[in-house]
Amino acid sequence: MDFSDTPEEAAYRAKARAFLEANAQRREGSNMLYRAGDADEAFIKAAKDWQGRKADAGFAGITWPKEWGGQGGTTIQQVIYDQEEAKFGFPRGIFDIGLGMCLPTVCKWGTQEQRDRYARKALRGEEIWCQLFSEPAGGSDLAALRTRAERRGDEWVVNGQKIWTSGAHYCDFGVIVTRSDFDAPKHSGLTYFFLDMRSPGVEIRPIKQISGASHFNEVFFTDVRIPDSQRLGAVGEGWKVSLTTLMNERYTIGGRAGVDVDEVLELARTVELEEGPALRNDAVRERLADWYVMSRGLKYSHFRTMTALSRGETPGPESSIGKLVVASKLQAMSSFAIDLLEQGGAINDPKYAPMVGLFQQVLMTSPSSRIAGGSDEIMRNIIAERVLGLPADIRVDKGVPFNKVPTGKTGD
Amino acid sequence: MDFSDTPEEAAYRAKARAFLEANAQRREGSNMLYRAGDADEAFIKAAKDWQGRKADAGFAGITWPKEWGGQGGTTIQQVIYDQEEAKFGFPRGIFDIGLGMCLPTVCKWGTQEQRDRYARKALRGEEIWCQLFSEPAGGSDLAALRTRAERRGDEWVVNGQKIWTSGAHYCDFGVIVTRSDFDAPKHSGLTYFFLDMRSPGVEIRPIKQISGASHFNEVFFTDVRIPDSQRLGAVGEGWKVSLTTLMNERYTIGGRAGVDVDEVLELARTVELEEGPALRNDAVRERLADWYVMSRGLKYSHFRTMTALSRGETPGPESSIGKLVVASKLQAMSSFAIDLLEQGGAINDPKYAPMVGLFQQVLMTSPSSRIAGGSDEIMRNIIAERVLGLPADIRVDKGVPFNKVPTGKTGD
Amino acid sequence: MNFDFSDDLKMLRDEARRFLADKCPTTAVRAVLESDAAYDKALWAALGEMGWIGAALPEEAGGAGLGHLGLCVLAEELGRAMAPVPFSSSVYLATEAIRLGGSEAQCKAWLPRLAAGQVIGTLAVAEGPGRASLRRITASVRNGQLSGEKLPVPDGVVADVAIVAAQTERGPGLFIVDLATPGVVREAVETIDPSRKQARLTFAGVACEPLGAAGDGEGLLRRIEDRAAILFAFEQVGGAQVALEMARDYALERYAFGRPIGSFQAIKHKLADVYVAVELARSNAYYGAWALANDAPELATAAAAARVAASEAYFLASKENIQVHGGMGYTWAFDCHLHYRRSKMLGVTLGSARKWKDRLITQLETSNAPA
Amino acid sequence: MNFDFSDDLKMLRDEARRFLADKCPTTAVRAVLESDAAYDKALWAALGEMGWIGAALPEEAGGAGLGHLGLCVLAEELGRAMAPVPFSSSVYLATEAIRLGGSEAQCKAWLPRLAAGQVIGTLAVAEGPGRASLRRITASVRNGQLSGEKLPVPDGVVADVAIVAAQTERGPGLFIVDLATPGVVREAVETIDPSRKQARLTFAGVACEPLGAAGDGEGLLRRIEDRAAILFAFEQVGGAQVALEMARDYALERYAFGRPIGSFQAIKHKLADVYVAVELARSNAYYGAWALANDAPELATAAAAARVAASEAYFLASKENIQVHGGMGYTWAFDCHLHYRRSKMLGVTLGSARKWKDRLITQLETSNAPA
Repeated sequence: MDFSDTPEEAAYRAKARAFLEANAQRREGSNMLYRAGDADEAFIKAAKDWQGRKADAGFAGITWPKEWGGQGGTTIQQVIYDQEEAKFGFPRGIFDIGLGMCLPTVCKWGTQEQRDRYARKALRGEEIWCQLFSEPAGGSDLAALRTRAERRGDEWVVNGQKIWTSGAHYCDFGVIVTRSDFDAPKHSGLTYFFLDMRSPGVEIRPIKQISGASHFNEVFFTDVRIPDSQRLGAVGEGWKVSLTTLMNERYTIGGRAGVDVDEVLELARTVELEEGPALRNDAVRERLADWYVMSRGLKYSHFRTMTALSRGETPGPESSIGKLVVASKLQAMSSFAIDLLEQGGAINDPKYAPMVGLFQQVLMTSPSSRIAGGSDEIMRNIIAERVLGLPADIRVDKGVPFNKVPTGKTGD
Repeated sequence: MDFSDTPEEAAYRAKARAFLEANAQRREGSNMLYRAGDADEAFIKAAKDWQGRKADAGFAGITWPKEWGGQGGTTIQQVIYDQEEAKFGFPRGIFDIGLGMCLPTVCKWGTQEQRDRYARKALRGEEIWCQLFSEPAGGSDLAALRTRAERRGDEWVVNGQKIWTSGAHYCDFGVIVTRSDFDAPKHSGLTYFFLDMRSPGVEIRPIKQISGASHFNEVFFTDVRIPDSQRLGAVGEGWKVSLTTLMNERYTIGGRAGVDVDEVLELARTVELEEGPALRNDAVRERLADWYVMSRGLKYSHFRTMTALSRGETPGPESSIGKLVVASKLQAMSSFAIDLLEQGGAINDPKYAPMVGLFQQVLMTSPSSRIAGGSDEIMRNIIAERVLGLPADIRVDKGVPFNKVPTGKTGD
Repeated sequence: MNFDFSDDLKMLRDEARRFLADKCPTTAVRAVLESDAAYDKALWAALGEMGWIGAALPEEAGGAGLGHLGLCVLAEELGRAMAPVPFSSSVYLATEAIRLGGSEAQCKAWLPRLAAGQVIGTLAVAEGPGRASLRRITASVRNGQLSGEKLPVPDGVVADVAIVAAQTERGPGLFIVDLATPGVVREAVETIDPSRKQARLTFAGVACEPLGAAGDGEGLLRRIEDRAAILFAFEQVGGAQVALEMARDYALERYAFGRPIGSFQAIKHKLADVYVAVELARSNAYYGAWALANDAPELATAAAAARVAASEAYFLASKENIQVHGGMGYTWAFDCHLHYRRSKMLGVTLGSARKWKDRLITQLETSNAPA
Repeated sequence: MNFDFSDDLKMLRDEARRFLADKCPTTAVRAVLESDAAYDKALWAALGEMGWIGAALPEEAGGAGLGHLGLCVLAEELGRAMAPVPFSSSVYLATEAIRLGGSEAQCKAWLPRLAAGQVIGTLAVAEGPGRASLRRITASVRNGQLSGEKLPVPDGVVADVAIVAAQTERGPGLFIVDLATPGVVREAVETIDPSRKQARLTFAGVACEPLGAAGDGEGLLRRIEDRAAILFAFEQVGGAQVALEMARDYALERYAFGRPIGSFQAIKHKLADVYVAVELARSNAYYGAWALANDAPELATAAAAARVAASEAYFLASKENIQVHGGMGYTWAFDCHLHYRRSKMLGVTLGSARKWKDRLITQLETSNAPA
């Protein structure tokens, strides 16, 4: 057992580090300010610029095949680069969905011309992509989509509504799953496309979250025309294509920063309770110990995953425990920290709240962590089914024509 | 709001108290020793004797109609009597199932002759009854019974196995649900009888529980003959009859005594941790507070139930929260108390274990509290469905002939 | 055994529920949440007209004579509606404080106006984040003049009078401060629940009068807090009940995989657990109501138990309500976050459940045997 | 990054699993549980023949030279099998204690015989229920003679040698006591897990030798406990994994309402939570193994984290295993209770999770920043 790189890994790390040192500045301090603003124009410009430099240096699309314009590298190389990049302060995140989910789908199911046209520009950050999957009536039932696609000659006409689309307002292209056959069972009547987000009939409205931020959008489609050449996969086989996209989903909880036991420990050192610093209180100590054990357990689990990757193995679905554990922990820690602050815990004002209101912010962002990218309940189902091999839930909609599946009010 | 009796209630309480004071001795101390032995012959004799005196004084069958030999009284009278009786040390418990569940079923579905023959003797404690419902393959799925009853003229021949029968070895009679039609759906093919427990072909084997005690039995039926005159309800309508029995189920958790926050508090006053008595430890205090709030919350919920009874109202299914809360609390408290005792917590020897090993005993009895009389999972279903009005689980066995319902290995 | 509210009080409950459904839909809560408005003035005036602000005060003090049981009933309804008014500050805290500790003159000066809602009161103890211990506060009164800082003060932006904790030469004490007095500076502070505004108050040599006997500040504050804890608990139970009902209704109406999500055990069992927590909190609150109405020796224990159960039940119910609503639950447009914000705010306003647990055990230690 | 056991050690694991499946089925555990037998002598002898009792010792000390990583692998397998042998007492505690604190002569005198399983060792610190603090123990050594009482002593009925904590004029210390010496009285005590017997030992002026430097008793005991905590954690993780697998298998095989009970979300999600706990415990144990094998500065922190996670995961897994088994789960005939007993016994044997949580935070305080 050791935590060292193999010689090849060490060489790659050195290369990445050299590039980063030459092109960027190290981040100061360990706590990023949580109050991340929405991506504004300057942020997007900086991000695009940096992505271009990464691509030029061969650090974009590290794991992509060469024929997509990638580097043909390994997952562990990607991990090493990410580890090193995390030490620097970059405008990040806006390419993750496009490069992580959309383009791999376009490349896998599209033509070589489409790869050439779209993948390289996306890799260089010149075009940004979003995914249009979720719908208001869908939720955990991902395939229950009602956005209608009707064929008209060489085009498709799309009507309906998507939701939870990150960054729709600054994206150039999107991938979309539609229902082309309402008489087929749920998973069978779907067709998958990509489209220009500036197509006529596309309307984007930001969704205000309870934290006050608007990271997501609703996207409305009214007679939007998509050329059949932008269809990916066969008509009616959109679900199969979607799986390519979803398989690549790598949801990052609560943005780039959050809180962990270390921040609560820091608070407990400074907050005074009746009998002195909170850290002297046995109940506080027990709770901190619980979170430490979870936090480091996840960290060491991650080491185990990295070990598998380093050996060229594919980590199993057991890596899904992270999201389940972290999301509830975020909420519990923020609530606990606020309680430690007693009446003053309600203060959200960065002028007066300890750690510039970090815990109050996380109180309001953590509920989405427990839902987005697979709710706690879905994550438990995934663990039970894919890791433990327990049976799937009873499916009353199996084989039923989609327009005959009960929907209650929500489907109206 | 007050906790006083109405004048009628006060009068009844005085009457009960007078009878008890004249006939029995008050119990000393608040903690009964948990290590209750199994009911032996002397215990049964004493219990029968006391039941006879109760009946003579009009305190048996308080709520039963007069035509069953009861007192035609109210539930609140029963509660008042029980409250008073609990202050005395009696040999109790062996009539609960008979008088609470079996005889009400016999009386409701049987003839007047049967009521006269059986109810009065049971009320006086001369005959003891048990119920034969559960089967090894049944569990939470109560109606999934496989004990077969076949009609032969005026008799039925019963073959199969029952389980979890309390006190089968000292009981005179039992009520039994059997399957008389394996081609009908699960709830439709059942038929209900009562029988003499000394009938040929009845074999009783005690089940050893993990606590080491044997409060329950397996009962095997080999060609046991039951006269058709002992059938209760129509052939195939045994489930309907069973509901009478189950409606009256009043499961008492963990026997007559257990532990509550008071015992843990007592322990915490005396056990020394590193820094002094455990009661000075903040983490211990928080846990005690949690249990106090639960314990008293249940107590006050019970007051609300009593208030409804006192007004002649029927308390709703919300009273089912008690079992769910108490069972897990028993297990958590025992585990917590053992942890407080550190390495010595493993000691079960009453000579060395604090409170004569109470917590170690409860560690081993509490798992059954979370299962018997409705598992935690079933109790949550009951609350969700009957109190909150949420839908029942999807039923794949609905309307399916019983012998076509999948059973896995367990049904073999 | 009569452990329930009287039929009269049940009628009051029905009346208050209808009244608040009409006057205080969640749009009214949002109107305060999403603006700089300190509270809903129309609702406050209407509550005053109903006589509910002075519900518990005797008629001679300008009250409605409904007693503390009546006030408990109203608190639950105000909690259900998340009423964006300074009711808890002015009634449970300021009014009850003056009633408990005030001289005849002080009572006469303040209670009728408080009862009518003409003046708004509050309690100012905390001096920033962290546990407020009377022994550690630094605001002080010298020669009848108050100096120092209080943060946060619920409804401090609009309160007319505050009961302020401050050091004196004879130990910590409570003081009545007319906030119109020169030397008082108010600053609104942002909190997690802007539907109930809070403030930072600074005092620079502000005239004030002592409340209660000198040297009894700690005891008086403790009695004020104990009594208020029960009223807060009813507000919290009311809110928790609504959050549970919202989740239940949504679970019935929302379908996934061809069936209501409320038919999945994950949702059923979650809501069963919430139900249990709310019921236990309700029963503890009822016992608190009994103790409050009867000024029973069990009051302090009952208050702590009611407060702990209610704080935890409301936070649980409000966070799981969001969870049951899924993605919609964390949109601003849905009302789930109103309860989530309110539950956490109420959960710390009179001190956290953590603090009250310690207080509960201290009571049990003192009484030497749990009630 | 190579955070896993080597291929050689994985082969050792497979070998041990096969060996124990053969030599130590649950019937062997029951044979000790249901009798007065102190341990499974045949199994102990077989373990000695395999060289596993001395696995971690270097070959010159009579060991197999597999190192502490090898011992971690074996511990997990012994935990899976609930092996009813004095392995933890003799190897993790006594052997490691002598190795850590013993003089050359002491090592030479005891280690080869311990490694071969010819003598059984144990550690005797506790003096009855409650927290064992070296400062508060009353057993004492005067003029090289030990007097006092130890309760409970794991494997104390059969141990040949004990490391005993006792007061001296220079503070608490540890002593090596040959239990065949006159003046030692043993009494078996009933525990919640009779498959691993414990005893009360009394000493009346028994000759003994000091272990380690005088005055360093606390430090030495702490180092012994930290190292043993990691080995215990592997046993616990092994047991927890089996309890989870038992529950999973039963949930697949047992039908209710026409479907496997494992298709109900109540069971699925329960087992998912158990899985998460076991995985986190396993990862913490792995980190402990690394720290143990490298004698890393993070050892104390890693040991506490591993111990806390493993104690809680095993108890959770074993109690929910009973729950998934329903009524059958609480019958003596099913094996569920073997794990339930073992988990709670192991969970207190080296001190409760509660104690180790405090120790963990003390470490973090000392290091001034969490690792």
